Amino acid sequence: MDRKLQKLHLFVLITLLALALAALYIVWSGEGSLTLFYLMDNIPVYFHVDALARVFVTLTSIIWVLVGIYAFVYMEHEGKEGRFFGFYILVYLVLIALELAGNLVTLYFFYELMTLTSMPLVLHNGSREAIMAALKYLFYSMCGAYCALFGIYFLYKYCDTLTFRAGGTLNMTLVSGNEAILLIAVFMMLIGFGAKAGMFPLHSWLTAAHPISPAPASAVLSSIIVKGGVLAIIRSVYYIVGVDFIRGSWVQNAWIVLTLLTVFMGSMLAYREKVFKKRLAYSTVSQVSYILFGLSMLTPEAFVGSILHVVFHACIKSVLFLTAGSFIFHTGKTRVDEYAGIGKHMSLTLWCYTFASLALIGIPPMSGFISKWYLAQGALQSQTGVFRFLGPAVLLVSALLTAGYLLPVTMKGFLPGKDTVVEEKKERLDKMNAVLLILAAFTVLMGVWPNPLIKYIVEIMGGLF
Amino acid sequence: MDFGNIFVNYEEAVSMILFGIGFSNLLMQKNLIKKIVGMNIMDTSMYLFLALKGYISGRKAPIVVDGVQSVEAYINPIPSGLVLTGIVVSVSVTALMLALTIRLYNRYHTLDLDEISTRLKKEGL
Amino acid sequence: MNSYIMVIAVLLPILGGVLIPFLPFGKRNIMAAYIEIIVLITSVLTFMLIFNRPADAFVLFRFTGQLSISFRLDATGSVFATILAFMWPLATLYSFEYMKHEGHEKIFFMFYTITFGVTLGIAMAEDIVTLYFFYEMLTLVTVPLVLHTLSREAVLATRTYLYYSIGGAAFAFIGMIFVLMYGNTSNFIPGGVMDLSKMGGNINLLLLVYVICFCGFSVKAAMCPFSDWLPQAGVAPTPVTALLHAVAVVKAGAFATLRITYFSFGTELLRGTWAQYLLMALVIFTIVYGCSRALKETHLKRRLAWSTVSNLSYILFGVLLMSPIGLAGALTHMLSHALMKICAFFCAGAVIYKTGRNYIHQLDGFGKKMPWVFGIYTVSAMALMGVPGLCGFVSKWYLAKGAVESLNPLGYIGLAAILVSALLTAIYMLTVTVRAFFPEKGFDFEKISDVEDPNWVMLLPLTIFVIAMFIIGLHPQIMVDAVAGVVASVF
Amino acid sequence: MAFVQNFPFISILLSLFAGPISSVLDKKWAKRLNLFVIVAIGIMSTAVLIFVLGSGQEYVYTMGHFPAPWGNEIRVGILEAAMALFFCVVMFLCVIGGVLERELEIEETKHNLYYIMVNLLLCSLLALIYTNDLFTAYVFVEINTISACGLIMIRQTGRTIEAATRYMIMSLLGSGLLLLGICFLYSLTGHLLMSNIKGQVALIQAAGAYQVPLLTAICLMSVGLAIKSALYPFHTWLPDAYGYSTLSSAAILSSLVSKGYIFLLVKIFYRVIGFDIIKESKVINVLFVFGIAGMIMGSVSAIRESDIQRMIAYSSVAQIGYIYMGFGLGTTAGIIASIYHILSHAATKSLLFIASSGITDASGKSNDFFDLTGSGYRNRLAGAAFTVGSLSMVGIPMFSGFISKLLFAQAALENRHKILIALLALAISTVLNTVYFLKTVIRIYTPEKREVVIDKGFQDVAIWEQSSKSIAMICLIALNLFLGLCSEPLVALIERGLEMFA
Repeated sequence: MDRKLQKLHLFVLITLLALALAALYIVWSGEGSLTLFYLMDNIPVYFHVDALARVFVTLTSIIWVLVGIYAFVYMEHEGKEGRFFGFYILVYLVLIALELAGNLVTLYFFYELMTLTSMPLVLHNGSREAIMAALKYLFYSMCGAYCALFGIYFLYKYCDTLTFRAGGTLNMTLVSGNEAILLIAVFMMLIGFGAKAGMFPLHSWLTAAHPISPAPASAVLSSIIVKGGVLAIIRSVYYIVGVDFIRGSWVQNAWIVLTLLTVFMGSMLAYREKVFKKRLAYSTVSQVSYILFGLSMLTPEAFVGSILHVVFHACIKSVLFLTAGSFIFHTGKTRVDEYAGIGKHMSLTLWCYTFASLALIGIPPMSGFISKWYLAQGALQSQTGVFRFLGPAVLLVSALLTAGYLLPVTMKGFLPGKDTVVEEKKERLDKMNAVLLILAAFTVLMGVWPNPLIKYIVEIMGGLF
Repeated sequence: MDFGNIFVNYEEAVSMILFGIGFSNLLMQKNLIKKIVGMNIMDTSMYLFLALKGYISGRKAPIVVDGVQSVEAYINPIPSGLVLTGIVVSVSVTALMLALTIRLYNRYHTLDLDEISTRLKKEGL
Repeated sequence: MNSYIMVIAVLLPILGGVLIPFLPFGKRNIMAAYIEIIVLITSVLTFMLIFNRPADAFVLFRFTGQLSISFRLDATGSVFATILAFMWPLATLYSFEYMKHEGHEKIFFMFYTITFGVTLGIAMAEDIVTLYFFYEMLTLVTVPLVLHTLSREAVLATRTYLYYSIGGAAFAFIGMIFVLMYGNTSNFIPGGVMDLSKMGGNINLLLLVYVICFCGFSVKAAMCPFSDWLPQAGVAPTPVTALLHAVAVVKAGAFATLRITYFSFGTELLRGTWAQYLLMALVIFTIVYGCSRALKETHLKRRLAWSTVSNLSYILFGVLLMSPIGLAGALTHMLSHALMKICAFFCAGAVIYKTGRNYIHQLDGFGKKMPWVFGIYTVSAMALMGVPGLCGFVSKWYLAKGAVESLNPLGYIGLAAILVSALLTAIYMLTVTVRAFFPEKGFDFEKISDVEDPNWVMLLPLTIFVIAMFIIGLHPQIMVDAVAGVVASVF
Repeated sequence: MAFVQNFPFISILLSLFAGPISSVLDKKWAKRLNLFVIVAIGIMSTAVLIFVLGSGQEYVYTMGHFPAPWGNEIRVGILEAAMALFFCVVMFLCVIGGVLERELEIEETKHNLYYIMVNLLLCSLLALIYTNDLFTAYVFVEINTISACGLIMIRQTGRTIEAATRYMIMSLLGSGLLLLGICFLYSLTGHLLMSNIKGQVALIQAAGAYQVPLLTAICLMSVGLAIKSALYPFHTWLPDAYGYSTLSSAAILSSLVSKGYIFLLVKIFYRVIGFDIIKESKVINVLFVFGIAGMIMGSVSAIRESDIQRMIAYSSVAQIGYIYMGFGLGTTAGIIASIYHILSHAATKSLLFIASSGITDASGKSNDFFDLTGSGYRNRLAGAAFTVGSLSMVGIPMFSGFISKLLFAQAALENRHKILIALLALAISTVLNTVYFLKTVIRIYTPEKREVVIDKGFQDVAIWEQSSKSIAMICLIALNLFLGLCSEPLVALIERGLEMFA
């Protein structure tokens, strides 16, 4: 660790902490709003703090700082730290702006910037397939962005204003004549924003881009940046279009089918995948579609379930990817079957991994169980015909599959067969597994005391239904 | 279409037939001399037609023999005058065509126009 | 401001240009100074004209009773004139540096400056005859520019360019005749001059003539069946491809179509007819076709030329919407596309000038060695894609607004086509940036050690264009108000 | 009877007698006489034009002592005087333009024969313009044919003689049909003077009798004159005749000879039979179709040519197609456009021929396309002249071609059924013209490599070296620009002339 690198780490740490604190202060100091400049004749770049933004900003800041600390150690392994941390901070700023966006065009603006700034994170190690994965990531997200833009153009005409307002701003008189084209526009928006959230039609970039990027980047990508897409869907469905416009329409049914398809397909593919980080990427695809499924139910409980799952999945997935990172950092091995007996000399990391995977599967004391409980409740109460039962059934089956692809690592890690040779060097407590410990602690604590969070989310739902 | 009056003014019919023969010869014949003959047939048939226009049956040719009788004695002289000019024109044109034919013959020893043009293309002169 | 200034603005560059080969210039930069001064004076005159427009027209020359070369600068003409007056001095400055390597500069600059006068003539044309006259002159004057390198492909490219342009003008001639014979006046009057009673109310014939005339003029705007000449014209030196084939010549074609649609045939006559739908279908096909061909091109300038083909059809799409918002979209896209595309072409020109490399697969790692040029290239790529905060987004916004408001399914398909082409633009523009800035792992930079940024003469125009892009992107109010004023004057 | 009125008769006689006289003179004097005759006739025609414009209506000049139905007469109006003047100007420029070629290509002894032919040609053209009697018209048509054949043959190479023979054969067919038509008319109406025939034809038409013979007479005469003026299907003789003959005869033939016959056809339409009868007789639709075909096919075959002079010859076929398409439109505007096109084509075609000879001089006398590369730089004036000619042919504004294209288009608008076909044919033929004319312009301005020029021995030709040709080119360019820029008075002149014509 030469002098220059230490100075860089110090500088990055300070800026990260300063930015995170500033963001938290802005968000928790009451309802503020700010207009930067006028992008169009009556559309400003406008930021507004509301309850939903508070949840997302806090979640992003916490995870971003922790993964940043983890990255100080890990990036020795990758090299070119200056470029990595530069873009790392840049993406953080864009994300905060995205979460605070007050109207749909500002959201779209930062949604595109997020893709452009996070792309260098993906192609960090400069190998051939890293560049191809980055390009794929770029063009899938661009395609998603333009589908969303198609929707935005229509909403601009048929809504009173594009500023978010709980319960939607559709101007019914304008809409009365041409519902058909508006439904198509909304569906295109779902597909567009869904692309970033890894929903079915435009999901294949996720399984290509996440494994290639360095572990901290893929952790952040899977936990926070993917949630950018989810936030965009929440904003446009619940705050612009309004729930009752698409309730019961073909758009809702198609949305449900897509989410369930992704959930099932994600876990199936994860189950068969051998490379550890790719498996985790598939699991992200299926878990985020849990959230989208909850949102597509358009019922209060399901909404609570999805927001809960947003928070829990963010912590869990960052733990999982960071453990993968430490495995690669210490042993250099990437495939799941090579981790036999890793528990002997990296027991602390593997314990955190185990807790996180139990939470993800949804075992009662852990946080995952609560969000899945609310999702199932919401699905059962929604009047969506056959999906009332099909939804929860698919969720259960995929929970089993999640167990199927996460737990073998723990079992083989702690109880290897007789003849596996095991390294003797014991793992010391350093920055990496300290971060892991904190995050794993979060997943467990939130599972045990979820009530303050649930009460807060119910408060968010104020005007939505 | 009554064909009756073809038999009435059969002279015009004959001149038209002659015109057809001359015209098609001038057009279709390969040999230059035959073309010139065809042209002459065509011109003479025209002059026959013209002369007929002036002819009034039962009257004499407009040649003053013993003093000028009344106007009714003679046929209409104008078409005959035209025929004369026509003949002058035909003669000069025939002379020119024959001169051309002689030059071509001296140069190419053939009277077939298409033969000459293919030979010219080969020479590329 | 009296109206004869217009004639000076048009004739000064033409005469100035014609004199260049005959004036005895000692050194090269005296000639450069002379040319730059002439172009600057013309631009200043044009800006003075734009800001306080002379009300009356100025008849320069009268052929016959109806036919006359006369100038009158109205609101729409001033939009086109602003593009020209703003870009020409910078492009000339750029070409002084670029033309050092190419031969016989005097002939080049002669025709380059004459083209400025001719395009101004098109902008200020008062009636369809003057427009047609300068439209033909534009073809003749730009032929020597395309023919500049006199290589084999240059001759073939010029031949195709000539056949397409003169052919197009021949078909546009039919439209002009109809306007002359069946219009109340040959001048450009907002709302159209055609009166149906004169031609016995045969509306279908009029629509057919409008389609023929539109296709004739849009040959220069590279609409689909006639767009092959534009990529081939890429063989010309970059200042020509940048200024003419991305800004002046092709915009003249789009401007001419705009003139005949809104000012000669009149939108009331054409809105909702089969002519509008047929042309819209053609334009939509060109939007997608242009981008897909650009994707396949590996030659940098030809790729940008194909992207011009597709972007021009954005403008034609705006024109064909025949609504105030559509016209606003067309004009804003004309302005912003001019900025974006000339910037991209100049970056390509800088690369070719410094390294002589034309193909994209040779550009690995250039981002590190030519940061300034490729930085600007990326910004213009972003603008072309329509990233908010840059001028591309503003014009796409208005085009989309017009398309959505048009309430006809073809408008929606057009909007979808525009977004698909935006995606394809992202792909074919950003692949160059990724290849330049993020070369593969084991890339050694010694191979391209000779590569470095060009000097200030080339970079100054580039920076000015980028700043202009940001200004319009971040603060579009100036452009939006100007265009709103124009649209108000038309409808 | 002001003295000016018998200038037309004097000019015909002058050019007629100049012919035989120049046969006895030697080369230099024959040339001087010829030029003097052309200039004198030009001046006389201007005097007549001014007189007629002043008096405002045409006059009839009877020859011989017999009154109207028997004696012969000339009728002089604005149109005739203007055409006579224009033909003299163009002939003068063509003759002085081709002086150099004649020195090289014609033997010593044959020079004065050449001038005989030129004088006789001028005389027959003037007669065709002025005459008011059909049979005199036929006689002068024959004289015109024979002298034109002489002009072609003067160069004495195998090709020109073969071309002359073909030309003779086709023209004889044409004049045969013309004579037949005239005899039919004579048998129907009993008169040969045009105005009397018109009266009789009007009576016949009113009575509704003899419809079939009248129709056949009209068809025979139009087809006969179409064959002689090389309308599309009967144009096979034209490329050889114009392509290989010496320069000035090619220029005269293409601009003046075929135009004389067309003018006679216009006279027959207007003064002999009456334009409205012609319109009903549907002959003009046939001419329209042949005209359109000529416009397209003429240019198509010109594109395939690789010899520059034959290419220009083929483009004359296309331009003759334009004129007949103008007749076919069946409106007076169409006739005005055709007459204007006669003037503009005469000016442009002679310019193109002379310019192309200038270019071939700078390319070692070879007409082949590939040797002409870069010849625009070697002979600057010829290059510029050729470009002006091509731009005018393509119809670029500021040149005469544009005005005639404009007049044709405006005329097409008045005829409801033929609007689209005519306009599309105009547009397509402009494109085809662009293809082969501007391809040549680009070729003459792409510089040839140094060593090719040296080993082929091309040498530059300066403007003052060929003074007479340069003067001719400059005057023709000026004429072309004059026709292009101030066409308003000319069109008005033609319009007034046509009203008086009937």
